[in-house]
Amino acid sequence: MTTEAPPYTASELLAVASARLLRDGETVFAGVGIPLLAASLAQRLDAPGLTILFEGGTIGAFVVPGQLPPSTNEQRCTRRANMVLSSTDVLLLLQRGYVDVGFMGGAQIDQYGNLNSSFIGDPDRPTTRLPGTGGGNDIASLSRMIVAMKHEKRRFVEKVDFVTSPGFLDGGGSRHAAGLPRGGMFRVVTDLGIFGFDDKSKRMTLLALQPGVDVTGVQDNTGFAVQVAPDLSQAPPPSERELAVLRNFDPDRLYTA
Amino acid sequence: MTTEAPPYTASELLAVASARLLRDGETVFAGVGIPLLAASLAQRLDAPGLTILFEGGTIGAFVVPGQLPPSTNEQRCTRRANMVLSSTDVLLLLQRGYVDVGFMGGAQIDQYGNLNSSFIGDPDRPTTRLPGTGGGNDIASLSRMIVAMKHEKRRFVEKVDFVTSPGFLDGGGSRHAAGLPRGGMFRVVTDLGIFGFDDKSKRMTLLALQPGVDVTGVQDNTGFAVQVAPDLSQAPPPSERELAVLRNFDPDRLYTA
Amino acid sequence: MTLSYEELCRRTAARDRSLREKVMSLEEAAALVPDGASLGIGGSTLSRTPMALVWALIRARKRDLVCARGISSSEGELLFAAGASRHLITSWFSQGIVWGVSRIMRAYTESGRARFEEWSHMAMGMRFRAGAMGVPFLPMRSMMGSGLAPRLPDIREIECPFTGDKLLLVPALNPDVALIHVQRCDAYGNAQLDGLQFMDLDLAMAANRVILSTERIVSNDQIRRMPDQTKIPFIAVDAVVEAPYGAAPHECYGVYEPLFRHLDGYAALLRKDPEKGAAEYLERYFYEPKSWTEYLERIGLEELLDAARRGRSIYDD
Amino acid sequence: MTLSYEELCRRTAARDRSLREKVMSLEEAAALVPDGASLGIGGSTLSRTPMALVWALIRARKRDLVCARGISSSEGELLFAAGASRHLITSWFSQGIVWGVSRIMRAYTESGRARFEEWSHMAMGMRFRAGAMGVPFLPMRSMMGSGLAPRLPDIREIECPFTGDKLLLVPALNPDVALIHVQRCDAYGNAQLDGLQFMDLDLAMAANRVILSTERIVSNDQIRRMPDQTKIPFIAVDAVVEAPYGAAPHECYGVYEPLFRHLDGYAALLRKDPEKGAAEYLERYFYEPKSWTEYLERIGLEELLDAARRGRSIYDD
Repeated sequence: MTTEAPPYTASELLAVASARLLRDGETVFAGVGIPLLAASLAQRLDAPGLTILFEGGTIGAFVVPGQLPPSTNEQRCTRRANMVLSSTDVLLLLQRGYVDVGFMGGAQIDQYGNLNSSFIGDPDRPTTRLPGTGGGNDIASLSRMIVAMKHEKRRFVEKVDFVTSPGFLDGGGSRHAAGLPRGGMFRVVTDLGIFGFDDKSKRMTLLALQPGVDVTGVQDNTGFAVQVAPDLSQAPPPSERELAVLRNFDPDRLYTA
Repeated sequence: MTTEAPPYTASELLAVASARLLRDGETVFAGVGIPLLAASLAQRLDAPGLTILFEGGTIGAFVVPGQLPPSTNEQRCTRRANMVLSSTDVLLLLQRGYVDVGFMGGAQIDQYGNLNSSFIGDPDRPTTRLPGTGGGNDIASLSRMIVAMKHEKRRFVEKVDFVTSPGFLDGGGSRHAAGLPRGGMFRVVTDLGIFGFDDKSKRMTLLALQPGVDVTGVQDNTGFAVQVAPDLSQAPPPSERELAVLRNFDPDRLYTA
Repeated sequence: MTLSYEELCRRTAARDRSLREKVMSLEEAAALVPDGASLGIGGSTLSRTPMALVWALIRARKRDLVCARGISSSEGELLFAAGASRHLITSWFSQGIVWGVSRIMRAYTESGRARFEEWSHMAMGMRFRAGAMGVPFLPMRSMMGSGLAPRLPDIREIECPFTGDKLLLVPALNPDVALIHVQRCDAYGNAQLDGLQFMDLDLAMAANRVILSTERIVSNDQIRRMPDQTKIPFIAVDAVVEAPYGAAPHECYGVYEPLFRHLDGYAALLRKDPEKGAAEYLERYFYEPKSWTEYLERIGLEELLDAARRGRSIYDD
Repeated sequence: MTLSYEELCRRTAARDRSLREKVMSLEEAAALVPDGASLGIGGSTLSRTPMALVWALIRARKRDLVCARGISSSEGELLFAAGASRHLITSWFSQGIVWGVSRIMRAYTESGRARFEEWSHMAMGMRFRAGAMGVPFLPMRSMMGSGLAPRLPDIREIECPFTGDKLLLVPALNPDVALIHVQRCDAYGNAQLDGLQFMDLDLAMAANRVILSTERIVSNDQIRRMPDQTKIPFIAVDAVVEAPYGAAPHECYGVYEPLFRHLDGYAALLRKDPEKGAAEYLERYFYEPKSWTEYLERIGLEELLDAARRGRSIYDD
């Protein structure tokens, strides 16, 4: 793993790399932070027709650069949006099948893409009580998921302390058997690599390395044995254009510190 | 039964007599025709604070005299109303317990107050297919009911051909047992009399006679044995004031022909 | 009309839900509706009936449409009389109380030529809402004990697992196509409705395809100035047709009231001989006109102006 | 909070739902909330939080309030810190992502002094909606397979009687009292909300009593000019309190944005020592001020003006 400091922060790398995964014409349900930023970035780059949904109750949002909301529940999420509706009804769009991609961050993830944002340690006697699911569980249960998060050993564990938002649960067909016939983890984007999930085992698989990172670097920062795709590729670094648009969105580094 | 023609039509008598049953401050869910007219009349007489709901999606309506709607689903129902909402949501107010009185007409009624507005004759081979329930079944299932209808032998039968809107079903506790713990028939207002229902048997009981009508006249026009209340009273005729306000509402005799 | 959840979601995923222009003619919109399709019809009784779209479907000689609407009026009579539908799912069906019991409805249902499947009005609302929510059923507390429930397919009475209450479960209704008329929408299908909404918002989200007719098409900029006034989102809309007076002879809230004289004439024509009268009406107003504008010309400008004056008066002091 | 259907309807019937004036002070409104009551709190995160009402409840030294909200922020931290509540039912709880994990939430929940009952955001919505519809539950398709469901009381997984799908049934939530802040309503409680609605409409219809705070009280005539803009009907409202900046330091859509500097100061105060910091904040802003106006004065006019400028800008071209 290289030591020279790249001309962008880890958060900026996450935002740019995940923005590239969003396609024009898709409908994405985006959480606050990197997901909101990356979706807005994609909209200004190669996916002008990307439909962004926010949990607070927004369809077809266009966030104004430099006016990022503190959550997805404030008026900044709705300025010049196509529609404002109730939180319950926008979440129901996930259940009705209107959402192509769910996009959120995570505190802790395991090899099957299960996310924990509720408890570190024993849920009945947690060492840390986290803020909880919000709409995360609904998004992860009902759509194809992209997760963007910093890559640290304590965050990438073999088994999460608690399943707040379901990935593939115990792998194989366990997600479907639990009553979740749709969606599931699609990609996990970190500052070290981009991961997919094995069709059969549903285990997390390294698809691409971020600039200046090697497989050992990924394994050293991962709490389970990293599966590597046969056609492992190299993710291109953020371009000047991508970074310029991104920084214009978040000049105060609200999300990209 | 007297033969001299009274200075009002049967429909006018129904409207006035039933309007008198509505109390200030109550919430009434009114159907089109006599109920809409009677509720509006009560609002202009002794119940200015009567809250009128319409199936089309209106709360706190104030119908404009001379501008009666063709049903409870047109804009005339909403002029200067307090709130306009979806049909589904206004009907749900019945289920949520917000409605004091349901108020509608009927084609055929039986001794337990069951209403038929669907089929005359065998439902599978009806001699007459009627327009159906609309919200009638919902209103009758979920509120205390007032029914206003013309009194004819073929309309007042021992058992309706079909239960479109439930009264007390087979009497006694059968309504509750069917899954309808609330509401039930309260009053039936006709051009011959005003009827209540026996606390135990739930049979229709004659409480008051309309002007110029005697018990024989009621029995002759009723298809089942008429129970008479021990304290049978005489309903006062429509007053000049009542008729004046009423005719001002329906100058074209749209509902009161 | 009950689809498996996987199939429902597959159909939704297959639709192009992107922000794209989808303006077309009445004829092009009608071509999106196959024979035998299940239709959800917006509005209620004489309000915001998508008459121009119904007109286009009847002119296109559609057959075996299974139609669902909260309350049905003359559009239902004409769908029966034209042979476009033999099955109507609704809570009430006649032109309107002031014109008495529909003789066309009676002629077709009593002879068994067509079916009038009767649900309570709230049950229709629960069925569309379940469809919009992506759940197979919703629980409710009416229709029990009456004669309605036993005659209906796909309905369950349960004891509530929480309270032990008796409840009725009604199945989701996800029509193949919804026809909805609105006051205004943009070229993408973002619709802003004024006044009475009836069941149209749930219907739009329940349907597998939505065709909007609109009094006028406005810019996306205008829609986006008041996003909280958008009631149907573009992602749910597949076609937009501009049709002024698109609900005539019924009303469009705040734009025009019902065309009462025309409706009285229609009723009188059908009172004489329902089937001959309906055939005559269809010939004159549905088949002969070369365009929707000619249909409106035959109704007559004086009626249109009078209805518009009354319609706009809802906003007068 | 689960009542029998008969009891739910009895409580509703017992309320005076007539068209009557119900304007009162914050203190009078707070007196309507008994210790131990279950509360539904309107708005979400930093939006349309009924802060003036929460302020009044804390000043009145309420105890054992069981609070439910879609997403909870600093109002929840202060309800815990003031000892007014030891049980919060919500989907997410911290001041806001930009300020990190709530140290007050951690201090109270990790020590077992208070309970954070976690449901998914959609589940909170389904529970309020079931309460508003007068049904004991609604079905949904999330939370299954996760760790959330097993930790929750009163939840059922069923096989759908129509499709065989696995479904989760979540119970109705009918709070004793709902606190909702709106942009405007009349003296009877007809409320017109702009912009984001969150779960407030369902919450209002679900609750057994509704207390509205409003930026301003308008005439019933004004409300009735646009009845389709009324989102909460007077029949559901028991008290109306006029409280300008009634959501501060949170936002009120179109009127003012969050007071970020004040919120940063609050966060900094709690970061040092959560419990001492919260106590200090409560003393300074909740207990010492003689009135809501003095609370606002202590926040500072400059902040208020800046937030209002940003708030109204949502309508700028």
